[in-house]
Amino acid sequence: MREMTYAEAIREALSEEMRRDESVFFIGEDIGVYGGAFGVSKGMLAEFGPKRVRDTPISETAIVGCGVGAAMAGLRPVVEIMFSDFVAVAMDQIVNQAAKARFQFGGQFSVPLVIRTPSGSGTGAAEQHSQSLEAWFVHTPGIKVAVPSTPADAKGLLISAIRDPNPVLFLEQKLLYRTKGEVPEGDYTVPFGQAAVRREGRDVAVITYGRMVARCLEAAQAAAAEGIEAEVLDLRTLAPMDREAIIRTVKKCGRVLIVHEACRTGGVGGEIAATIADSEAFFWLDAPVRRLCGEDTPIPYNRNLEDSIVPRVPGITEEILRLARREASWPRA
Amino acid sequence: MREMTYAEAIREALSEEMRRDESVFFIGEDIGVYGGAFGVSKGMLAEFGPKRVRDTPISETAIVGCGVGAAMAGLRPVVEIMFSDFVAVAMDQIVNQAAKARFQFGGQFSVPLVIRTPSGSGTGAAEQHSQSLEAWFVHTPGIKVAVPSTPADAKGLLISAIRDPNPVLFLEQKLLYRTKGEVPEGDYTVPFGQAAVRREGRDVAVITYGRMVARCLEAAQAAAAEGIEAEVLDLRTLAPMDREAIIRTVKKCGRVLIVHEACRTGGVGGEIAATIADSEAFFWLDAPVRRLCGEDTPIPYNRNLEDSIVPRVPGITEEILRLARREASWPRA
Amino acid sequence: MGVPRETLRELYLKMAQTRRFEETAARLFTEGKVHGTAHFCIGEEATGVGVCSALAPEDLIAQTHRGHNQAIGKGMDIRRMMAEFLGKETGYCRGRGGCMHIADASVGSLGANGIVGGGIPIAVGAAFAQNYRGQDAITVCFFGDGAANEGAFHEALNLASVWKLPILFVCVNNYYAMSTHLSLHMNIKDISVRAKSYGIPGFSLDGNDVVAVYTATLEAKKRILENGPELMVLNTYRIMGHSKSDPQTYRTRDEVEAWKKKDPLLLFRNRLVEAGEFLASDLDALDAQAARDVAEAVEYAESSPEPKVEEALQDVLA
Amino acid sequence: MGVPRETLRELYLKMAQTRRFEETAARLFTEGKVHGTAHFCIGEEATGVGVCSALAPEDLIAQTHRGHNQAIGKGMDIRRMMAEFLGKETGYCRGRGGCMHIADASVGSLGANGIVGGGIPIAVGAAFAQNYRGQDAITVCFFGDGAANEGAFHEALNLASVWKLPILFVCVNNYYAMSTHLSLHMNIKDISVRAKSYGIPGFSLDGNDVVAVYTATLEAKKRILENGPELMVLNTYRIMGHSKSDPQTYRTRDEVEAWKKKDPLLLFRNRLVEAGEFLASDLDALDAQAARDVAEAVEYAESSPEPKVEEALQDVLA
Ligand SMILES: Cc1ncc(C[n+]2csc(CCOP(=O)(O)OP(=O)(O)O)c2C)c(N)n1
Ligand SMILES: Cc1ncc(C[n+]2csc(CCOP(=O)(O)OP(=O)(O)O)c2C)c(N)n1
Ligand SMILES: [Mg+2]
Ligand SMILES: [Mg+2]
Repeated sequence: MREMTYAEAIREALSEEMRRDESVFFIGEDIGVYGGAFGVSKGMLAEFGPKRVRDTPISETAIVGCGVGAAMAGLRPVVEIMFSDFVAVAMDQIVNQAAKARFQFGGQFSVPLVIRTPSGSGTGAAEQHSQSLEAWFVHTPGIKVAVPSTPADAKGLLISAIRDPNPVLFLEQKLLYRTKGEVPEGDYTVPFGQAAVRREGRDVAVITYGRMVARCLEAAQAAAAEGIEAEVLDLRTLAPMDREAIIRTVKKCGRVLIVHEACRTGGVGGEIAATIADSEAFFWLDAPVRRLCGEDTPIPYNRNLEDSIVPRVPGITEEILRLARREASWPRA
Repeated sequence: MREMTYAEAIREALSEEMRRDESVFFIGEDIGVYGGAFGVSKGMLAEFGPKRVRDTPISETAIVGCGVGAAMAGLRPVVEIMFSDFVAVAMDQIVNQAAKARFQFGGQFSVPLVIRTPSGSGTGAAEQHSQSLEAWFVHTPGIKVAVPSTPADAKGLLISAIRDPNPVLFLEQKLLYRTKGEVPEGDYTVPFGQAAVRREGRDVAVITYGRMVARCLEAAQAAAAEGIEAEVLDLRTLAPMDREAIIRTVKKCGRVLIVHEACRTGGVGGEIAATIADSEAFFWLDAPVRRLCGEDTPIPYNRNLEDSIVPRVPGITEEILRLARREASWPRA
Repeated sequence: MGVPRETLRELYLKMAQTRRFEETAARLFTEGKVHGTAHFCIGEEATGVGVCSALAPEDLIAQTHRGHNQAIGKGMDIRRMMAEFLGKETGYCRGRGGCMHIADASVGSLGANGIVGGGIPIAVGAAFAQNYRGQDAITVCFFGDGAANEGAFHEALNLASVWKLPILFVCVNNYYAMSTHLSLHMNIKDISVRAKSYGIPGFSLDGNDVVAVYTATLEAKKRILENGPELMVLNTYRIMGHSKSDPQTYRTRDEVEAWKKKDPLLLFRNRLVEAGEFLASDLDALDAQAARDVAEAVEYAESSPEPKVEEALQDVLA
Repeated sequence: MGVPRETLRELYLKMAQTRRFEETAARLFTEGKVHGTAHFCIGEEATGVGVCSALAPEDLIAQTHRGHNQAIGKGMDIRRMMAEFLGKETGYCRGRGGCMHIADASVGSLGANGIVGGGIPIAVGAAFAQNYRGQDAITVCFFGDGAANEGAFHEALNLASVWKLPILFVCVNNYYAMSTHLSLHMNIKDISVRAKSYGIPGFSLDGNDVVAVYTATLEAKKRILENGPELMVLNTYRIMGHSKSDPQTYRTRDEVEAWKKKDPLLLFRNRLVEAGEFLASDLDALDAQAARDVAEAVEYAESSPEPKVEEALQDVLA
């Protein structure tokens, strides 16, 4: 199969959908000639013209709102928010408008809107350009959330998102844009709400998503060298969340490590842990449910500091091994 | 001791602090002559004058931003957001500015800002005026979150909040405004991060906060009639969260029910469950960790629908009893 | 008056219906039949009715929380409005939204919004869609004087101006944002000057003159289809409190009384009679019809079923 | 030029320092010594330097992401700026913020903001504090042409106008928001007309003329302390790319070359020499001093310690 980057896969998905469906259009800041801050839409203006690929003023509320209104009026907008941190500027349009419109109008409208936005730390862009904010939206009924971890998923999930009649927050992983992977040609979808077992194992279930998937796989590899077989589950979408897959892997392994980049407290890891702790899987647990997450801090600029606050391969490996060896020491608080 | 309402207690706290400290001022929409949408600030304009109690235009971003800037410049602003749903309109100022300023400027500034806002459903105000959004901010390092459940706590926590050098989101419980309770006179504080055991018990630990505390106490009462003694823990502040108290009550009771009004998925209940499941308390658990929360839906207008989606006393009682009697059936997902 | 007699009749009837609808709704409140809140536009009927009556079915509107006149103006069904007000399954939002969120896709209403200013960017999106499809239609976006201070207003007008979208921004200036007088929330007197920030036409007119409003909208629509957005400010007054629980301590009785003399329905009636377009008895008949329509709506609403609790979680997602 | 010789000297030196600072920073990037991004104001030095040099120590400023000129103008220490750029513990933000977030409480800088427009309401709050305390001081709020389309801009200017706060809003119009030309993000040519929406004075001037900027600020400050906010638009041009990774496909080389002829540093130099205020050799000496200052700053920064990883979680809360 062809190899392409995560960014290229996104561009391909969006372009294919725009070719297929005249009602799909794309707006955002500097997505035209500039091709987007991360180059995702390079060349799209040339292909689709300024009617369908349109630069906006710096007005995130209006950008998302324009998407909501166009969606309610029957189009299929894809809007880009340049960094996911800026969803805060458009928060009302996302949570009070897009996510509520269908319900509050008694089902009269649907809002087939996709908000694409790069998420995560690791680029030295500091506090206001590095957050992982998925938890806010997982807690918002009426909007779906996707966090693709591979180029193939990026394409398949984006196609699903565009065809979905609901608003979707599509959190692209900044640091994955240039990673390569095999991507099927043409029209295929990756369904929402279906996690993927990225590595089979039996000793420890590692539940993760987004850019942490690769780190968890690496850690699982390292643990395997020590005779411990970790299973790595990639959730792929967080809303809906594949709770069955979570329960399945926990029942299989009996020990579980949850890993995400977003800061720990109030993060999606809590939802995963609660899902486990309030399910039949609870009875299969051989050990407490561990979370290894970003620290509860804004993201600093300095590279060493920045690196230090997000889970890394050695730390993940260590947690896997400690869980497997029943060595974990459980903090009081 | 004197009895007063929750709203009066808040007004007293704010007024006393304004009398004590000239650097405290209060701005928001219709807080002056009108006295605030819920009457909390009635009479304050007359006492403090328009310099210190100031009506604003409908501009939530500017209101919070004005608070951030004034706090950075050394004042102690208290700002009111008329309904907590509107924090979405000011989200950038809250999470990207107020919560980040100290860290991103290397500790040069502090941001002693209090954002007071009424939260919760039950008034027939529907989707955009009824949300419980605390989880977003519990997941935001750099801001504290208080959810007082009694008039005495409302006063003591608000005084703490105003004196705190950090931004505080003070989530008032709309439906508690008119409830009465004993409130100490004068100057006292309720510290952040200290949960309160509202009822001692040994069979089931009920962990909750805000307006659900009263419902949990009622349910505990009902359970007691059946011979089951539930302990009810009121977290009082969610950031910081009193994890020690959580672990303590779980170790004591072995069974745990988490109750909140906010919708379940991604809610603070997940953080509580994860705290338990990843602590020594795990080893004391006799049963899975149950959550009884608001349903994952926007809040509907119709009274019956609205009532039906938030935990109620009979449902809480039933959960306590089922937990105590090991009757709980654990859903697959 | 330069407007066909049939149109004058329609304008009068819709205004009378709006008035009667709200008076009745207010009574239902007092009778404790309503859980929730409502915002009445009594005194402002000429704005929504005048504007919306000038529109075609394919034109869209984004309403405000104070929008019964807008809804009736655009042709919404009073029965389903009343049913929504009472939270019934037959209501426009199946009882989920209440009157702060009535919408009717079938007549081109994108719905009322509970977030002040929240509907303005959405209206821009709807106008984008009309433009994108090459439709010969416009979107009308209503909002209040208070809403014109939200960031959403600014971003939306700017975006519409850059893209020359077919949208008429209608600011219903009733001089108050809740309790806050215009002079305390803006440092300008004429809101229409804000159009200059976007290089688009802006104008103010008497929002209590339904014929002027109707005519101005017709003309604006023509220009907008050619040249892009405009901002129309309709100066009017809210006679009732802001919402059901408003002590109205922020304004004088005299001020309210003075505006009551400019009651748009009364002014219109007098003018129609004076101009010889209608007999007073013709208008009485229209008033009676409005009363019948609303009474029927109440009956419909009251006899309609409550939403089923088992269906509470429907429509969160499509 | 109507400005004391010592002030002219200061203006020139600060502009030269800014220029040298950024040229050096750009080189450090190329050498791979910097992780992150930076936004350079080469070509715009006269704006921040001209404005801030007219301020008193107790005046406050809110900076933009493109604000080295603002920082140096207000008297920040180049060594600590460079240290921050390199992410060192001795930097203004202890390496936590980077150059997008430099701040210096000691000279009255409330910091640069990574959220376009995010600093505008904060500046209003600072001006509120000055006013509240009865201080004889103003706040200057910098933002770009692109930022003037954010809702925060609108809300902040409106609030400041209603409360007559002592604030000077300075729009640094370099005609681009990243790759998007003014004509694609606004439907107006002169941004200062936006002042009319708030009933405050608005005016535009040549942002490449440091003396004009300096003088205009001095005068504005006097008026502002009397009458409240003003909007000053400084028209200028960004010579470098938007940030370190800008292919600059959105503008022509000719356009850039034309603006290079209006280089504010060069213009100022020529004018100073022509007016006989300084000899070219005097200015050469100032250039050399700027170069020395920056070289010293680099040395300081490079020899400064990295932040300690064990201290990564400090300062999240006070
Ligand atoms: C974002 C937001 N802020 C505040 C409110 C509360 N609120 C509802 S209506 C209103 C006044 C609106 O004034 P205006 O726009 O002039 O409309 P009017 O009520 O006068 O028709 C306020 C403050 C809200 N619903 N949404
Ligand atoms: C809210 C927000 N939206 C978008 C960005 C990305 N961004 C950073 S600078 C910039 C351009 C800003 O343009 P302008 O205000 O004119 O300032 P300039 O860069 O020209 O100095 C953009 C789009 C951001 N940082 N914050
Ligand atoms: Mg109004
Ligand atoms: Mg610019």
